[in-house]
Amino acid sequence: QTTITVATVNNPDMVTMQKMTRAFNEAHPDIKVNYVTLAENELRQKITTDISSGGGQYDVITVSNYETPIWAKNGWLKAMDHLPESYQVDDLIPSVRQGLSVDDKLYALPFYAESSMTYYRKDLFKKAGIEMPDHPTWSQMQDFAQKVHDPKNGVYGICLRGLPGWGENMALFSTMVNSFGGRWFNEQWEPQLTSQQWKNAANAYKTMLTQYGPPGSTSNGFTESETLFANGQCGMWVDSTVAAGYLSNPDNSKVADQVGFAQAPHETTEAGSSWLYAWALAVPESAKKPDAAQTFVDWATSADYIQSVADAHGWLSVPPGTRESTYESQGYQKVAPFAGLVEEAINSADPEHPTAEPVPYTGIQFISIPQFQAIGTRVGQIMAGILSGQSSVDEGLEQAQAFTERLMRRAEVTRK
Amino acid sequence: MSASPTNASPKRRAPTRRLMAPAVLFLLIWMIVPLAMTLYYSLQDYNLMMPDMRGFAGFLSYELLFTDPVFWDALLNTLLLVATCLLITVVAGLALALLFNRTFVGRGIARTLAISPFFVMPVVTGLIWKYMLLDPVYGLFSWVMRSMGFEPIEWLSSYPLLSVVMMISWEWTPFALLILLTGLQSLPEDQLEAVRLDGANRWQEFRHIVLPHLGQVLYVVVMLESIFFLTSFAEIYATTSGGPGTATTNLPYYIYLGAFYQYDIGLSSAAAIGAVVLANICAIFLIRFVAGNLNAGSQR
Amino acid sequence: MAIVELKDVAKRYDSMPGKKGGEHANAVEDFNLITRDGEFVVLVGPSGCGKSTTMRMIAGLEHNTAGEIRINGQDVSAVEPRDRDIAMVFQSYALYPHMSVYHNMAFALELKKTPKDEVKKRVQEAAKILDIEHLLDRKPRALSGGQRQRVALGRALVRQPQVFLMDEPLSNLDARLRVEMRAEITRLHRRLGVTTFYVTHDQTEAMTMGQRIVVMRDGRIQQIDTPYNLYERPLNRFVAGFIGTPSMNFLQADYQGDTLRGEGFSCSLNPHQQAALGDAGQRARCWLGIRPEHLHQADTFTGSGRLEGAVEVIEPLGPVTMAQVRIGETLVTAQLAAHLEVQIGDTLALAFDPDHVHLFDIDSDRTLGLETDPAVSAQATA
Amino acid sequence: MAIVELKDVAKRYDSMPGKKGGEHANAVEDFNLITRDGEFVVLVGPSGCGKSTTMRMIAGLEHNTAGEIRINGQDVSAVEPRDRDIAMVFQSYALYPHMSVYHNMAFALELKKTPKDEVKKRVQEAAKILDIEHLLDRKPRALSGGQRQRVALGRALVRQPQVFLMDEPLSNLDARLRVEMRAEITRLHRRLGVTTFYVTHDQTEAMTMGQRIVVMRDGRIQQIDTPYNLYERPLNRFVAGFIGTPSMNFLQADYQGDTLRGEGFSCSLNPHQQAALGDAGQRARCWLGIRPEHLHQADTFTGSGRLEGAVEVIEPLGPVTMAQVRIGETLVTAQLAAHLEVQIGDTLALAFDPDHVHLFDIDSDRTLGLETDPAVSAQATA
Amino acid sequence: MTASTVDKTPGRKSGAGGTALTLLAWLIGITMFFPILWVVLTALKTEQTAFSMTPTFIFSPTLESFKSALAQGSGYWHYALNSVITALGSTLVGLALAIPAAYAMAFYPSKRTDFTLVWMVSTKFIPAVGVLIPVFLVYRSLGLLDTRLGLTMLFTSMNLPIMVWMVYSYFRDIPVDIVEAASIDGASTAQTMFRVILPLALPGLASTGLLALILAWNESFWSLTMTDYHAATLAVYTASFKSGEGLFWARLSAASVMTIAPIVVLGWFAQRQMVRGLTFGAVK
Ligand SMILES: Nc1ncnc2c1ncn2[C@@H]1O[C@H](COP(=O)(O)OP(=O)(O)OP(=O)(O)O)[C@@H](O)[C@H]1O
Ligand SMILES: Nc1ncnc2c1ncn2[C@@H]1O[C@H](COP(=O)(O)OP(=O)(O)OP(=O)(O)O)[C@@H](O)[C@H]1O
Ligand SMILES: [Mg+2]
Ligand SMILES: [Mg+2]
Repeated sequence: QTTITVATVNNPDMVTMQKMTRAFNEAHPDIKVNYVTLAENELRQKITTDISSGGGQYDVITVSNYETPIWAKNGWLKAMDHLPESYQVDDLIPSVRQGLSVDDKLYALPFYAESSMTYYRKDLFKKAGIEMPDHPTWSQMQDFAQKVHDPKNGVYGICLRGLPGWGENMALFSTMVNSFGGRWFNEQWEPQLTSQQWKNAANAYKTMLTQYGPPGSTSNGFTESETLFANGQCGMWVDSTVAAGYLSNPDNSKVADQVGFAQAPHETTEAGSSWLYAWALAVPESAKKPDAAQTFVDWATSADYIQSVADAHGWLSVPPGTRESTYESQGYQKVAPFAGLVEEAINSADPEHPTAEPVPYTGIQFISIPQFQAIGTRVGQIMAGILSGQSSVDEGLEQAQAFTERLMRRAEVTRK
Repeated sequence: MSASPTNASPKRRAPTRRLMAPAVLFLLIWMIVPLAMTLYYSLQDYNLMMPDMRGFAGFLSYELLFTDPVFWDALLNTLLLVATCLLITVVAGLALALLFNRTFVGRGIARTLAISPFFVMPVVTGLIWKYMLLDPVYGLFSWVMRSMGFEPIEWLSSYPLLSVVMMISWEWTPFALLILLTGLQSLPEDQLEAVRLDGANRWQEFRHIVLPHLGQVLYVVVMLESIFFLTSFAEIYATTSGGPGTATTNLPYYIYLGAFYQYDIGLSSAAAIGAVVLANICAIFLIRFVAGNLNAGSQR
Repeated sequence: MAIVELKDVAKRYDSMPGKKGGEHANAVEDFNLITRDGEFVVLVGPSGCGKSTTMRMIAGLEHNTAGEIRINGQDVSAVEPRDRDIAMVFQSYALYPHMSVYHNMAFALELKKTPKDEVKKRVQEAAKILDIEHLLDRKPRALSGGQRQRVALGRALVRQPQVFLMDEPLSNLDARLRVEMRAEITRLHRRLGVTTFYVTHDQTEAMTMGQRIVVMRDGRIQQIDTPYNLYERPLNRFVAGFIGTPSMNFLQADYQGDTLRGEGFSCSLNPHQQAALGDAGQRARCWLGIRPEHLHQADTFTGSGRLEGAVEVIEPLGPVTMAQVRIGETLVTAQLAAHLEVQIGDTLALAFDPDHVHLFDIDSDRTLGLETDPAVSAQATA
Repeated sequence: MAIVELKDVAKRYDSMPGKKGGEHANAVEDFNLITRDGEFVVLVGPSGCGKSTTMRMIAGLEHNTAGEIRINGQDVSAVEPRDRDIAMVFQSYALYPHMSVYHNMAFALELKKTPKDEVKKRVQEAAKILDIEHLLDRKPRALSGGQRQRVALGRALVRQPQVFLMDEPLSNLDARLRVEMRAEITRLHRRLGVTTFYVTHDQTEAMTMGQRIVVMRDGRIQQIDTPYNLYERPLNRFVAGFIGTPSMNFLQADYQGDTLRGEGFSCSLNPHQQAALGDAGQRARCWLGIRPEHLHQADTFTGSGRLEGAVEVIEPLGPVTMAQVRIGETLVTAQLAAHLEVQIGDTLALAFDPDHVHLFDIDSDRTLGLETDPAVSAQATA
Repeated sequence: MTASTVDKTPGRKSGAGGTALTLLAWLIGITMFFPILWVVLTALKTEQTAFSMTPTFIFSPTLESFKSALAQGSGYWHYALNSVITALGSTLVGLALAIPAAYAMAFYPSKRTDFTLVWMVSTKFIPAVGVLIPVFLVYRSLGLLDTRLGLTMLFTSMNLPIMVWMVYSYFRDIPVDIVEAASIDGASTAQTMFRVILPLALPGLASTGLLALILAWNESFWSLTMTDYHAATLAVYTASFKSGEGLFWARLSAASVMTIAPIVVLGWFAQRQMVRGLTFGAVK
């Protein structure tokens, strides 16, 4: 009997996975699974500490498509190159698969993936006499927001992530910058944060949130916004595709029957207007039980797993965004009217070309370099500062630029 | 009171050594090892995400640290936080201690209620405040404001540092209360009696007898709270994440960002050393200026 | 400057056990006293008899469980100690440990916003009287026992309150200093005329300082009277024995007509004494009390009032010598001339003047032959 | 059961200020004393003279800053207080506040693993002597001052140590109890023969209990001698004035041949005194010391040794009356008969026996006419 | 000194002012406690009622959240056991180390005492995050990661300076004479400590112990990084109820309540120990 330790985030899909472990045990009675379940920040912190020091405490770790390439390059992850035939690698959605690969070699298997999209309230739009196009622009969004904004009745025109963090407000804001034609770096790796495109994006972001957004939007991340929307307090919301199922479920949502879906807004370009994020399972090089770990990872990301979740908990509970077979399944299409939209969003997200102009990096709402977490976090804080009026857009972006430059310089100095 | 053995004679130092050795050794190890390692790393290039690039970096980390405007913001925030929280908790704690030192109906229960916030985990404290009290939509505070016909205040974005101060004060006032209350309990009654016969009113009684007697305990409270406030992290982590902007980034949070977002152990070690230096400056300040006055009340 | 009135005052401590093993239930009971304005009242009594408790009730530090305390006619039960304008020397000193000697003494004055100069003058003055001028900068912890006590005394002396309460203020001082302090306190009392309550175990202090002395026992007043009367006319055997050092000797005696007979002695009574004994009715026994200073060596004397016994203890005390002589079952103390030429074991003959003896009821211990009822007398002198 | 030896012992407190304002620099200085085995040594001296400090050094609670302390020949500087087998009555009592009176007293015995019965027996016994049997279950805070002191004493009495140290153990007790306790302690000392150091301010205690008395002043020994010798042959004016209550009167006088003349009096000297004064050389002035008890009323007497002055104070003390009479600039105290028939302001004539006077050097205050040098004498008697 | 209490003295009978102060004390107590009460109420709500714009005070309580917080898989008892062991262990070890040290410093002070005290407390000046990596590396090489022993030692080192300080300050309130009396009575250092000093300092020791216990119990940074499962404490348990997605507030509240309940209950009992000081009547 071997025991493996699985470090995972505390998101609903992972909780489902823990519930499904019995099924795994039936198939593999010789492997016992221990879970270490934490919220995202704590988990990342733990895993990073462990893996960077070769601690070997975990056999399976949960990583995103952000760190997978970086860690793979550092030689910390085992390559997934002995997948059995039954795994059907080709069933994985290409953009997701690509995001988890380095030199076409998979280093982590996707557990679920998401993109971003627009949610809106059909009833409010009807009342305001407007209609949401399938591919709205940010200018239109602002316009709509103004029209449905009705704070007296507890309805705010638009909810957007304002909570600082590279995975919080910066995920959204990066896509905004992308669609306004801005980029993080030019091809010489020079930061471009004070460009006009950035300023436009920032102004739009600020205007929408401060004028038509809910109060205190700098504390609103995904969860908080989701709550607001489910409570019927947002006219529109641009965020992760995983919320779709939740919002459509009358158990959770007061507005289940009034949610409308559209693609994430763009402005001057559609490139990079919707993000791509995947939670994946990987096996660290330092894992003590790599074989058992591999077995577990294969199981948890397989099509069979999706099928058995569907059997046990219904199709709405399956982890989305990883396999084309999911979207082809009748059952899924039946309960998820948004399925097509999501598949389209994920498929169209191209990490190699996140904006109109060429860039030296990959990644849409992040850049696959180690410094990005720090940069994203700092810039996210600055954006929050802009929202709360601590600095103007210009000042803020200058600070952001300066910080990014410093950090890049530090990396160069270190490199020498 | 009594004539105390002011001189420690040689023969009496023997038990002193023996008694102190375990604690001192234990702490010595616990201090020296991490401190030495931190000092060492602060002079190294050490980025968790770049395992290949290690080596001696000289004072580069310090240079980067001191040229980082955020560091100075963090420093200022740290001092602000410590100063305001100290002021609030000590004053409020003292007032509450006096209030709860009286005998009244159900004193035990009321006292327990007042002390309870200290039992709550700091992270949970952060969450409670963020979601249940300060949230501009769902928070209790804004509900109260709204039902009184005011616009709710966006605490965490408009007054971020104040919000953190409120949280920390809520959590730590009970600490001051608890310690000061035990201190009050050991006030010799005959001194109170004497001062009353000397014609002192309540305030004078407090000012000239109670306060000096509490000196030692007050000193402990100030010292310990300074440490906790200097290193407060969880409340900020759980609510504002140091923002908006740098409004609530204090040194520990700054170090945290350095270690787990930049993965730059060199830089965060340098910042840690900076925090130690700062704390020691505070300590010297406390000892010099505060201890002299507060210690006066000790019995010996 | 104040008339203090205690009426039926009693005190029972919460934590006091009941009437167990002969213990009295109340620390103070039925305390009645009205001082004259500016009187100097001394409280004496065996250790634990309730002196401090009485003082503390007057000060307001302890709440009387029964009765009433009035100062200048006003019932003070609702008056806080701080508003009673009383200065007290605590038996336990109760110095402020964090203040220098100077500030300990100056504190009460400073609280009253006395001008600095005035404070300084008064503290210096008191310190000079108490011979602690050189200690003014020290903290109490660096003082000897007697020095602390003097600071405690000084703290009261600098004030000019309505009432002084002094609880054994000189007990830890040497004889010489005590004599000086005694004189100083008397002088101060004369000058300021402040009503003063003074507890002491020192007979000399009690006798010389007190205008009236309250003798207490087990929480109850035994007698309130002038020093002279206490000595000459104690109301009962307890007071007689308590006042005067060494104490009065007590011998049991039978009387028959005009003669009193005890083990080894007999004496004839004067008519007054006969009358007193006659009053006592049938009983043929009584207590005979003789003070040691009324016994003298009487080798050759054989008349009325002669005692004889073996010497058991000899204490040469400088000016006089104390001898303890066994008479029957009693050890009788006599105060004799300094250079007594007897050895332990020698037989010594003693004589007393029958006019100087005291007679007490064998059961009630009351003095026989006093014109007035003790209780009435206590009130009358008040 | 132990010989205690102090050699050149001195103590200086860290916190003591320097020789400022006439203050002595050391709390104790040049202390030399060797006790006999089982001796009862009494320490007396003005408040603050270093008595407690000396006791504390013997106990090991305070480290002597100079000199050597030996117990039974062994240097104890490295011996902890707990290993010195000493029982001490603290001036400040130092009771264990959380223990009942019983446990306060039993504590030392329990630590020595004395059998329970034995402990109980000894505590009961001591409690009986101290009259605190009914208080055994109480905590110290519920006791009166004198009761606390008795507990402190009891804590020592239950033990049978090598050395007893008692620092004013009876100061807060009433006269009667004090006499009893004195007798009990003397009895205990006779029975157990434990070497005892005893601090007291009570002259009677000092004179009756001490086999030798150490008189201290400002940290220095003035004289070590038997009670009798201290009274009769004080080595200097300080000792003469300190021993005896009320204290000796001192008058300045000039001498010429066989006559001594002062303001308002003259007296002729005996040959011995003449020789003493002759020794003092050229100086024509000296101090004349007369004890109050050696002065008597002398209305008609006109011979040598007559004083006359106005009465300023009269203190009737029961058996005797003290009168203070102004002679020139000095107030002379006289111990007179009980029923003195004079008023304040009257002129009173006093007489003294010239053989009972003491003569002191005007500058050094040393007694004139003593055969030996004071310092040598102190050592010699030791 | 006497045994009378402040309130017994005349004129101190609580009048109108006293009643007002009593009410104030109660009001403050309730206000301070309110957020905690709110968490308890929230834990009894459904996730949906937990979040609403007008707070609901009256609702039909549900134990759902508690059920899931206590469910088999949550491992509550495992975490709770770890918390008890590490918090209690570190408190006891801490007291065992702190009491002798504080005793020595309080009753045999030397010139270095002040320095030692400050030095001890200065060991706490380094923010935990600053030394995380060094400590982590040391722990890994010593095999102390995810062990109760390792965590207990961490907590001990974290709390020791505080405990020394507090115990020291309580010891300083005890008159030295009492210690001297004990040594004259022949008590060894240990006997003096156990039979004289500790009983007298009991209220202080109780609050010190309680404080250390709370700090260790509530410590989350180290527990999160240094443990995974075997030694993981309730702090980790609580953290695992926080989620990036979905509504978790009622569940988190229930978990928080379960986490703080033991320590609150303990605190309620412990504070009874903090009775009036006992040194009255000891010395003159
Ligand atoms: N801790 C101390 N620090 C400084 N000086 C002290 C200290 N303790 C005592 N002294 C001083 O040392 C001298 C001797 O003190 P000690 O207590 O021995 O006097 P004492 O003879 O016992 O007097 P008393 O009869 O008043 O008790 C005094 O002048 C006192 O002020
Ligand atoms: N707090 C208390 N609780 C219970 N009993 C007490 C308390 N204080 C004093 N007593 C008792 O009350 C009685 C009177 O005490 P008080 O202090 O008045 O005596 P005292 O006359 O001053 O004696 P002393 O001369 O010994 O100081 C004593 O028997 C004492 O034991
Ligand atoms: Mg008393
Ligand atoms: Mg003394």
